[in-house]
Amino acid sequence: MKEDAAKICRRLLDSREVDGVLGLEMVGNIPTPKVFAQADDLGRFEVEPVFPIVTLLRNIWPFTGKERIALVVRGCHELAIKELAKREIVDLKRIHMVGMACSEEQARTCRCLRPYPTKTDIGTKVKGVEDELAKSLRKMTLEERGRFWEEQFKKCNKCYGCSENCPVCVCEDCALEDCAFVRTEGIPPSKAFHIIRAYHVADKCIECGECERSCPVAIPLRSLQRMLADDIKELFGYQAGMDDRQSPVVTTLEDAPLKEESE
Amino acid sequence: MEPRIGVFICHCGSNIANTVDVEEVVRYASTLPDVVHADHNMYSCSEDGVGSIKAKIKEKGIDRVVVAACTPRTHEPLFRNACEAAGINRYLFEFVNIREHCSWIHMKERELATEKAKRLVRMGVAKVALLTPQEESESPVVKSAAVIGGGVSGMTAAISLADQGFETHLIEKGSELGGLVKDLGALFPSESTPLEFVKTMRDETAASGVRIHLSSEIKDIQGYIGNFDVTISENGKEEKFKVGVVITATGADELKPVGEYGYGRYPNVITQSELEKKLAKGERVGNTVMIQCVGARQPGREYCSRICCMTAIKNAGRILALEPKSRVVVVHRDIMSYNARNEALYRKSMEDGVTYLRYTLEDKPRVEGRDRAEKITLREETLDEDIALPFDTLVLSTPLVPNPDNGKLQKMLKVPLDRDGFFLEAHVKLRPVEFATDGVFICGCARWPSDVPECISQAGAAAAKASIPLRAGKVRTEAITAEVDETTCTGCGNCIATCAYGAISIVEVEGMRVARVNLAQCKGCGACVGSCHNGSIQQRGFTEKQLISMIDCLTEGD
Amino acid sequence: MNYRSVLTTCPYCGCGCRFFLQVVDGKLVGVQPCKSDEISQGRLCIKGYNAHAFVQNKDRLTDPLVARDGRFEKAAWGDAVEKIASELKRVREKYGPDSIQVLTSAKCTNEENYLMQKFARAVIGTNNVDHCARLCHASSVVGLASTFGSGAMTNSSLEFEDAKCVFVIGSNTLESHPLIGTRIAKAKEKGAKLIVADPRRTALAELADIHIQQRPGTDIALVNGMIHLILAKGLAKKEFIDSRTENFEAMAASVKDYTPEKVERITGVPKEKLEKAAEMYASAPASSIAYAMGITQHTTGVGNVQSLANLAMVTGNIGKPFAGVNALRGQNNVQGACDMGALPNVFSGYQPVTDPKAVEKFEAAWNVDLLDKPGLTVTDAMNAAHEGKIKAMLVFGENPMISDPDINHVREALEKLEFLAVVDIFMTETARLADVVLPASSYAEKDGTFTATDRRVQLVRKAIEPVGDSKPDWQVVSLLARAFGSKGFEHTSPREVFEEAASLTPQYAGMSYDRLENETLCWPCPDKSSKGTPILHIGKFARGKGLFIPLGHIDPAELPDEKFDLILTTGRVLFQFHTGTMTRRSPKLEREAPEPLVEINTADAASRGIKDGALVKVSSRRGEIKLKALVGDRTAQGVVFIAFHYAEAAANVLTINALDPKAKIPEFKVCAVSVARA
Amino acid sequence: MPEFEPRILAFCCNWCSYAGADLAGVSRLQMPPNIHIIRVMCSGNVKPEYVVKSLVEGVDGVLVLGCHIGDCHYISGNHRTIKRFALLERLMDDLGIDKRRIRVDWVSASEGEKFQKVVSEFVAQVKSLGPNDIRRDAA
Repeated sequence: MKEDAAKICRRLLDSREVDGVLGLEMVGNIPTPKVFAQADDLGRFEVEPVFPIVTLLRNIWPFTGKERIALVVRGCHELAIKELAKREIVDLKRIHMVGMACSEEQARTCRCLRPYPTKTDIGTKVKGVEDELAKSLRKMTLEERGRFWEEQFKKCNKCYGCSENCPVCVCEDCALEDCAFVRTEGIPPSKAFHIIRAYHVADKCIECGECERSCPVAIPLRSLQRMLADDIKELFGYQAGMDDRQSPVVTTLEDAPLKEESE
Repeated sequence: MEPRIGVFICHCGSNIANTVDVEEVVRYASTLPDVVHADHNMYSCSEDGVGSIKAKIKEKGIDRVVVAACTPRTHEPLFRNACEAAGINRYLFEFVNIREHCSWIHMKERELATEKAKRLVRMGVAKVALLTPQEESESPVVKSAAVIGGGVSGMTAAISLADQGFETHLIEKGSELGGLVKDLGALFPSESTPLEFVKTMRDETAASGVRIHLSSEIKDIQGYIGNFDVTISENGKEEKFKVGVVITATGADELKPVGEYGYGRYPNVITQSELEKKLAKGERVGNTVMIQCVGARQPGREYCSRICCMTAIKNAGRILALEPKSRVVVVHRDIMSYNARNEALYRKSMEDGVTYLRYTLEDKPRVEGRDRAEKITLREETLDEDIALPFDTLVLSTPLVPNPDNGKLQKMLKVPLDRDGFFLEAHVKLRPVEFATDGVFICGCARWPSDVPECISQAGAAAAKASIPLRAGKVRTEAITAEVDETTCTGCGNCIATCAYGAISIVEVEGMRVARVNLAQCKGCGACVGSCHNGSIQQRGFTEKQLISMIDCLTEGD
Repeated sequence: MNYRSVLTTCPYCGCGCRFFLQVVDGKLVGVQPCKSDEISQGRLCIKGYNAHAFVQNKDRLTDPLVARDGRFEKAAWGDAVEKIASELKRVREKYGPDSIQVLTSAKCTNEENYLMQKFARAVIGTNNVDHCARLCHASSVVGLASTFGSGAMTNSSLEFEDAKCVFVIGSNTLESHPLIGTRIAKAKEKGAKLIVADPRRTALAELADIHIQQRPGTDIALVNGMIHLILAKGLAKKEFIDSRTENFEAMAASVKDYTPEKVERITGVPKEKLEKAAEMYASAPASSIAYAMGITQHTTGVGNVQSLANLAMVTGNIGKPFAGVNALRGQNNVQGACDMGALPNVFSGYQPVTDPKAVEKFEAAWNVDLLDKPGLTVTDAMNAAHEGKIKAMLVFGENPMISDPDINHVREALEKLEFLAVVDIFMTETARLADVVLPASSYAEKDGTFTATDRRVQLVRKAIEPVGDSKPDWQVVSLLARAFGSKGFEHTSPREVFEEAASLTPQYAGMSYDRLENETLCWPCPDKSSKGTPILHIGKFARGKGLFIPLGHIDPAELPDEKFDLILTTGRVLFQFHTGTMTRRSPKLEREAPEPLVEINTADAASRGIKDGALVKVSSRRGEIKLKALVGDRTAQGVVFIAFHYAEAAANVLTINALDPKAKIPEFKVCAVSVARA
Repeated sequence: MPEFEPRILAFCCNWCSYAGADLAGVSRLQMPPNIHIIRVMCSGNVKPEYVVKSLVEGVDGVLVLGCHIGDCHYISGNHRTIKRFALLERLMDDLGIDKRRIRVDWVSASEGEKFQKVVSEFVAQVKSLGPNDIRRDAA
């Protein structure tokens, strides 16, 4: 798998189809982010399914000038890049995605519904996995769900990892950091932190689960995002990353009607 | 510098003071942060009241003012002017409504109403402390106009503007000017024929110097008040010009009621406009039944077209004038003979022998016939029995329906349509010939079915309104607009998608994409603010900080 | 675009998280977590995510500064270094070498601390070298060394997650050691019992099964009470006590009269809670104790630590996985600075200066004559300066003007010095008083090693060139040494320094940069074959047998009275760090906690007419500060809390310069204050 | 124990609902005094974040009132309102927070009576829900 990916990247660099490959290089025993400029550099190329490579891409994008960048993408990475491109934060014309399917085991770990990109260059597509926690949360009463999240959010120590590592949480100056909405009153932060974070990414979340992986206290944010994605689908018939149209939340009713009136 | 806030609580005679303990509110207000003066007036809006506010501003060095009284919707300008007169920026003022929103609606709860008034004042004080001075700015206006639609309305408006000396473009889709009127048989109650009338107008239009574009289609309109770029295709040839204002006079069409009452099946079932053509040629129609509200005021098209009743009255009279022996019956659901002149005409029509009978939507007349339609049967309300009305000709009064091009034009002009597809004015009473979008005006049947005199007066009004910015050569832009903090904006485009006025665009600043607001286009609704995730776009006078300071007044203890 | 990711170690607390510094075209642009890092596992706290933010701050010192007529003037490196050397030489000649004090820094690398103490001892000729470990864990070093034989955290940070019971006492772990705190939170979620003893209702306390809210300064009584109950209920591990420890009977006798009733009287903790806690701790298969400054910063700091050692030994919770007595060290390299001998009484590797063999070893290695008399501690040195016995100080990266107790006293002391030189990355409150200020490079601009709280040695890697004309401290020390004409400071890289230090430090003997490139190692790592020692005292204590020490409750130095009727306890908040030189220049951190607050209980506030957010005056016998009140129930009645980060209302204006007699640690956690509306 | 008097915040748009509230006043339509109006130019200006903040920090209920769909003074500001709040309400539900503390409704300038009705109903509803329990420290 890793070798296949390196091979494709080598070809892309050799043929000058791209100017760099954003990926990981084994340094010691640590996969380290790097932009490979030469095919010869790819000797210690590494692929890691859960690395937030799109967040990295987004962070370095303003510095890339006219460079064309290739990267190995999983299903979630691909969708994230599409969401960013929709907002013209990155430019698809300068991005070459090398598609890689995730293993069954990885799909299970991620509770991932779509563990493969549209164009799969490497690996074979496996079936998606339902998020059982999200399902059971749906079955709970409102009070039970409230208590569940109350207990989870109590642990939060406001590291902002959920937004720092999120590929589609794009604001430079985050509203969560602004004491206006989430009072700066130490930890745990008020529920406003979690509500606003989820609300802000709701219409662009592609369910990579990086928020949950980044959480030092393991709040199951992925399941929350799963529920929210279902909501958006029900309300607007919209799926972030899959739909090419604009987010329905910002358009008029004519452009994207509400499927279901809230009353 | 710490703000120096003055708070003025109004008794409004007994209107407020009977329910709210004004002195207590004053006492409370004086304890609030940064309040250097709190006072009360019997009538703040009176000359004395305003005078004392001005005097206190100067005496106490007040730099921000809160007035707690009635509603800003009526009195805000007065107090803003007072602030300005006393030397402080008119936007450093906050109005607290303790009459309509407090004393008048909690009349039996003096204690709770007083507590509420205190909280409302506290909210106002919190906000005013954070307000910043605003300036209305100016932007230039190109001294020319475009009028879209060459009917009576369009011609009238164009003539009026051209006569005032403004370069005026009149853009007509068809090959000649005249709109619906040119097809009418008679103008009522005027003596002149429609043809004469239209010809006179065409001549006037030409004489006034209006640049007439026939067989022309609007390709594109971009820009904002004072600075629209219009692209048309005139006989297939593209032409571009700049105008400062646009008047929409696209008119309307008569509904062809195919399938209703045998229309399209029987040759003697015709519409009013078809009748007019026959009458114009002097054709005889014999005994006639007219049915009103065909295809109107019913599910699917609920509006009243208003002018059809008078058309029916007019044409009934003309039939009788041509064929005094004919019997004319008008079957209607209500007669819309609005205004005194029309009411008199209706009365006269009855006196002249036209019969008026009512039907209901639930019980519509039924048409019978073989090759031709022969009679209708209807339930007569007062007799409460079916009666049959035989006829030679059945005339259907159908409503005017919106111009099908409205949808296209609406997007270019960024103006709204109502649910029926007519253009929607800014306010039915206060701004009847304008759109919410500045610099775009409306008249005639594009808004609503109107008769000729109405079209003419609306067109005159629209032209008069449009001439204001043209004459000034500049417009003051809203002070309450949105602004972008370009250092934090990520250029995600949420605000652009949200703005109904197309006032926001992406620009590149030091290699970063950021949103920017065109102040001349911004109407200050703040919808963009609601869509911005990190507060990079803020609405002047309603910033996040200002609104949150008010919210905090409710979440913190008293 | 030139993009690089540089793996390095966090410069904030002692957790030792590693992350990638993101460098684009020679500029730091961000921090990326490292999923393969053992400690952080790809997670960080907010300080970690912002660890790049202060590095390129415009306030960074970029040139050497020399004070002239009350103003700082830019100077060439050569001139500034020469000035320091000549002044120090002058003072040494006039008053002797022991009139000079060197303060090293727990922020600096192991290599730098090694060189600094070497500079003090071998170049200046004094053992007057110390650093801020004095202010945080001096009690641990003394307390644990006396009971176990080694003064360090006994188990590794990784083990908390799988402990069956965690007893956190005097540690606001979620805020002060976030990535350890979160592991404890996860342990709790995995079913572990969590006991938190803290006078404040901290975020971790909110998660606890039992929150014990003891009065500040009553920890020995509390722990004695627990041991009393454990013995009474037969929950002691007799076999462990018999085979591994000594002096049990004396200790048992000392807790005999610490009945729950008596303990409740002293500590204010209901006896039911105490019973539950004792039972919970003693009956779990593996119980871990985590503690920090709430234990150490007392006049009874050493006793407090020893009492925890007693507790762990009684229950056999030492020398095994997921257990232990875990001193959580507050600075990124406070463990390392101690290891490297930046202490007045020991050379590197805790080899006593009073041990002739150690002296001989270092004399041979360094080729100089060394003193065998311990030098002065930070706290002693301030007093000595105040008394005119210390005449010159060389301060590397410390900021006693905020961090030390009774700041007014510190200011007087520093002002009395004939010469003060400060090496730092920012113009600190202390640097402002200096005669010469040298610009140092930050962690992002140099190579080296940090030793995390669990004795884990990890590499620090240079990501960008030094900012301005600053230099890494190791080069600064070399320059100074050379200006003295001394040999032994010719290293051309931190790697070379590490090799020298490791050769003289038994715990580090098996370590090398080559090894550290690929692994992290917990000392002791005595030879190349050793994989390090995450858990100490397995099978045998460092001192042979574990020593029980009988203890009794002693009142804090200053208790509330009529005039000063509240207890002030100080500490940290998550978003700031120490004296704030770094965090307060990181916009996102500063935004979270921009101003000092005094936390006061709702009832105490009400009785004084203080509303939430109101400005109040807090006074002690030593001074007063003004700051806003945070009214709530986070602190118990009778106790107020102030974070010490803020120069504008420095809590240490109020604190008392009362020291633990053995560890010389000040009693930051208890003093008497009054609070009134300002 | 005195009856629970909830604190309720209402965002009213300048053109319709605020005017509707004015009309209710002019018509002397009586309603409970729990409501506090913040005037905004358009309901589209109301960030869901304001509502979240209000509820999290202890306001017992929030009304967001705008022009009827189709009547927005700013053409389509209220289209955004309805969609944002539909999403927010779902999110609150997912998090186990009672969305009945929020109500989005439309009141025209001529609907004084509807304003009265909406306010009275909402106050009654929030009273029945009891004091705000979303606040963290209320537990």
